[in-house]
Amino acid sequence: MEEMKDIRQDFYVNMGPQHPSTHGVLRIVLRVEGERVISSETVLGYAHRGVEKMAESKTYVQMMPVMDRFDYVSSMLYEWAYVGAMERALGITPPERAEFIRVIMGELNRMASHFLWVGAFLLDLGAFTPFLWVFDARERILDMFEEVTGQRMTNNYFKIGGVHYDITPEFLKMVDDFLKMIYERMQDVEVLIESIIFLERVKDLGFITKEDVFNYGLTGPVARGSGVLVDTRKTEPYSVYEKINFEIPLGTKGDCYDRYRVRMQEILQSAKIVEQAVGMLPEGPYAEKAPKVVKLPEGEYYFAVESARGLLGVYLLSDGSTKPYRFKLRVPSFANLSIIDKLLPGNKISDVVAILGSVDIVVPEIDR
Amino acid sequence: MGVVSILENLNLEKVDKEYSKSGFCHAFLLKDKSEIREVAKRFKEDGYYLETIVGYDKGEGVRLVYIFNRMDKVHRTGIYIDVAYFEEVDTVSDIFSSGIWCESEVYDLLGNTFKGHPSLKRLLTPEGLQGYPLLKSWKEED
Amino acid sequence: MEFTGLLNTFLGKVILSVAGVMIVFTFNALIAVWLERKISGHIQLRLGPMEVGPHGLLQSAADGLKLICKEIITPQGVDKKLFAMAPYMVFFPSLLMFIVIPFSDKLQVQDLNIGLLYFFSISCIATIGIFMAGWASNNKYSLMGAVRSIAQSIAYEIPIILSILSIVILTQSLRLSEIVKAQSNMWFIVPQFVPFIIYLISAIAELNRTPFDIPEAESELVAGFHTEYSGMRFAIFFMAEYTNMFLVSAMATTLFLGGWNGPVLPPVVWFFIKTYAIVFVIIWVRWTFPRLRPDQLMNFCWKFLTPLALINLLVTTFILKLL
Amino acid sequence: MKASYFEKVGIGIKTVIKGMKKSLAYFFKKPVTLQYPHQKKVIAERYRGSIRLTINPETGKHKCIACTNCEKICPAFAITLKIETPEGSKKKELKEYYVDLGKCIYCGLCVDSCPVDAIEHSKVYEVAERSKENLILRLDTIGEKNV
Repeated sequence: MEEMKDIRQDFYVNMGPQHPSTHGVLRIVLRVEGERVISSETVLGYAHRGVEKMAESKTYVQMMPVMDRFDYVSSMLYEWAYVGAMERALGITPPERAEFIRVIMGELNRMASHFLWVGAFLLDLGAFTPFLWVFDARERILDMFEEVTGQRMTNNYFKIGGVHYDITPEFLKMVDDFLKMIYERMQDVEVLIESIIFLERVKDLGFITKEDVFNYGLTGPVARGSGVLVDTRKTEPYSVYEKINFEIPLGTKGDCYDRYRVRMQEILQSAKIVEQAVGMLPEGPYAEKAPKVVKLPEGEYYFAVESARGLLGVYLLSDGSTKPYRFKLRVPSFANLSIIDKLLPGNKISDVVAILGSVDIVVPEIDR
Repeated sequence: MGVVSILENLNLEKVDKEYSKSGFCHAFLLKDKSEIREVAKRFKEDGYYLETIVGYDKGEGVRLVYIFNRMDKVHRTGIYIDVAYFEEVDTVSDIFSSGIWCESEVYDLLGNTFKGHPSLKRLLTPEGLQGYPLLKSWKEED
Repeated sequence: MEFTGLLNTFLGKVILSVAGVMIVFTFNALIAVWLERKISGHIQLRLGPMEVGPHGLLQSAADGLKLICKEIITPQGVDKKLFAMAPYMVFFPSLLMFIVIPFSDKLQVQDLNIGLLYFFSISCIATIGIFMAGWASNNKYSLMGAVRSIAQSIAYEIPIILSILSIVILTQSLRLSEIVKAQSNMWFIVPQFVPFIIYLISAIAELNRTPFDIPEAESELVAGFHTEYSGMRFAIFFMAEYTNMFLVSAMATTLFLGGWNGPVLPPVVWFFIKTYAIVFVIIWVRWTFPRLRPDQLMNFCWKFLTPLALINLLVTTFILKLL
Repeated sequence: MKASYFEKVGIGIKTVIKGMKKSLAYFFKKPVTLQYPHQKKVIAERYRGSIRLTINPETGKHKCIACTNCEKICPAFAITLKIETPEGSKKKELKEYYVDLGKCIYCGLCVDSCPVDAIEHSKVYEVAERSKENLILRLDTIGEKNV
């Protein structure tokens, strides 16, 4: 069989950079034999905007809106990491109320990101309806964001020492209506999704072992799907996460189905967190007095946050001026995607779409 | 086990870091660059993972910060090595596979090559880009 | 057909039946597309087309007009003749299939004595057209789509034929009007429920509709065999799919739901009610399930549908022998 | 999926029927579509639309003191000001205030940085234009677009 292969000319299929299911401009060159993938090579850089070089010519305050534009689906978690790093440098701790507002906003953002993921994942497998049921729920979250932060997606809501505006009573009413509706909607979506066809397409596919998780530095639902308990809210508690009790859902086998299961349970966990946080919301100021001109003292600052895709770290090196000397992002999708070249060979082309979907990447976040 | 005990009898100089101030639990400056593979092996055995590699242009050379961390409890440790511009560094990609892309990115943006790297090529910048953007000496030829 | 004067001659009958088929065809092309968009809309918590005409009724007409005005692009590296002929190869068989459909006891173009065999043999030609489209487009995704559609159509011919064989055993004839007459007291869906389900599943597979739409799997093969088509050619593929959907459900009503038999309403109305009920089910299935992988699709056909159809055939003949 | 043949058939039939029932149930639910041109969404109070100069009730003119804070802080370089100092007084005065909506990212840093609250966000979100030039607005004369 070996010498036969050389005669036959290899058949390369280019998945991307313009392809309906690469969630952005990612290109995977698949060497294919019929439907079976022999080897794959991921090509990055189509959405590279050189933001780390740009950051060296922008002040800390001007970099704030850029933080929403990496992972536009969970933008406030990015703002949180950036603001956290600066607060650590300046030694400012936001008031209690601001911390709880941040937890509420962050968890709502995580839910919105998982909603988009579930919809897009099922869209890749060919089912259109779950996408719209789930987007209806996501639409309500975006309305809540517009109510409080002023923008639906690129919110620019966090600032050093707290948040720009306070929570309005209208927002609290919207949250209650949303929480009443969401548990029932998720059950309906689950019943619709988990048909025999879905289970056949997704179970026992794209196994990620525990050893792979450590070797490739995978974090977030991709790692938790394989049973490794890694969640920055628990391992490196920041803000007021210690005061809120929530569990971390874990998978067992680490196949696409477990990653799907983990994310669906995470949506419910985030809803519980929001419920508790709204209950515990204290009165008082929503922002600390922050300096008008931000100058970080010299030194290195690193702040890690649990974004919807995994551990997100902001590394700031400042030389005392108003502009960062070096700004680096430890991006979860960058590490999570690096395992794709190990997962794809041996599967069919339809599986490539399912595996890539289950790893849940956002390309502008990877290419920076 | 404590980080300090893993890394004993290695040519290291401890940099004092306070977690609540900088986010790093420990930080070490590795004087002998060739020991980076040994450091990576020890971290791997003890259950750490390579979080990321940060590289920046220090003015007279490039400093690479290897950040290792644990998954169960935060033990963020920064290992600094100072290299000259475009100098070759030993790769850790065969120990930590996440190093493959991290090192490719450092090569792409800073120019330092890595000995033993399986596929060292530009990762993020378009093909045919001359020069290495993150160096302070990089001029945009328009 | 008892029509007076000129119309009684053979030429008159031909013109009349062609006009009749054209009317049903255009009526269905508009209504089926509108129905699909409205039903999918409401299943997905949205309204579907509302702008053009009352409740979007003229939307499919507007789409047709748009597609006609669109420029027909013939990509450069394409096999010109095959590329141009493929849409018509897919479209014409579905027109030919109208001949044997018994809309009512009087309204049938030609009651062939081998009507059933004629219907299913003509329906296979469309697959050749799809392969021509995929092969001629000289594009990797189209080629994969074409190869997949061949494998799928050949596989799902077997269960569809076996499922209607049990009907033929019950009525001892291939003439469609006789099959409908045999169901006047009891519809065949009652004794033959399993073949009805098998027929419906295989029909959805023949139509290349979700969950069996691997030839034009949007998320994997961009648009499968009709990736390179645009303008009127794409419209022809589009119309062929909806005409086939109507024909397949018309055949389902004739074989299993007692064609035009019905208590009060005139037979033609009964026929259309039952047909569009089956069309509703086909559309409903599309917006509920994801897509099968090609090898799972084949396993499902060879390891589940075909054995089930064979067992059913055995049981039917056995019971018939006893009665 | 690792399950025996008959197990799969059992799961298959059960899940197919449940899935179909659920999608039929949603077929009869009330759709949530907002038909945009006819029904418009109620915009939130704090929505950051395109910026406009506020009018000082006493003087009836804009309050801008030409300190170019907003021009410096804008990350997208969308604001350009033309400032002159008339010979009489040494105080700088605003001649023209341009904002390029093609570049503006609606982040709101300019409104926060303005010491005298001379600019504010309007609720205009329909800023699509046919040509790029129309996107460049002169704020100090015509006020903002069409509110």
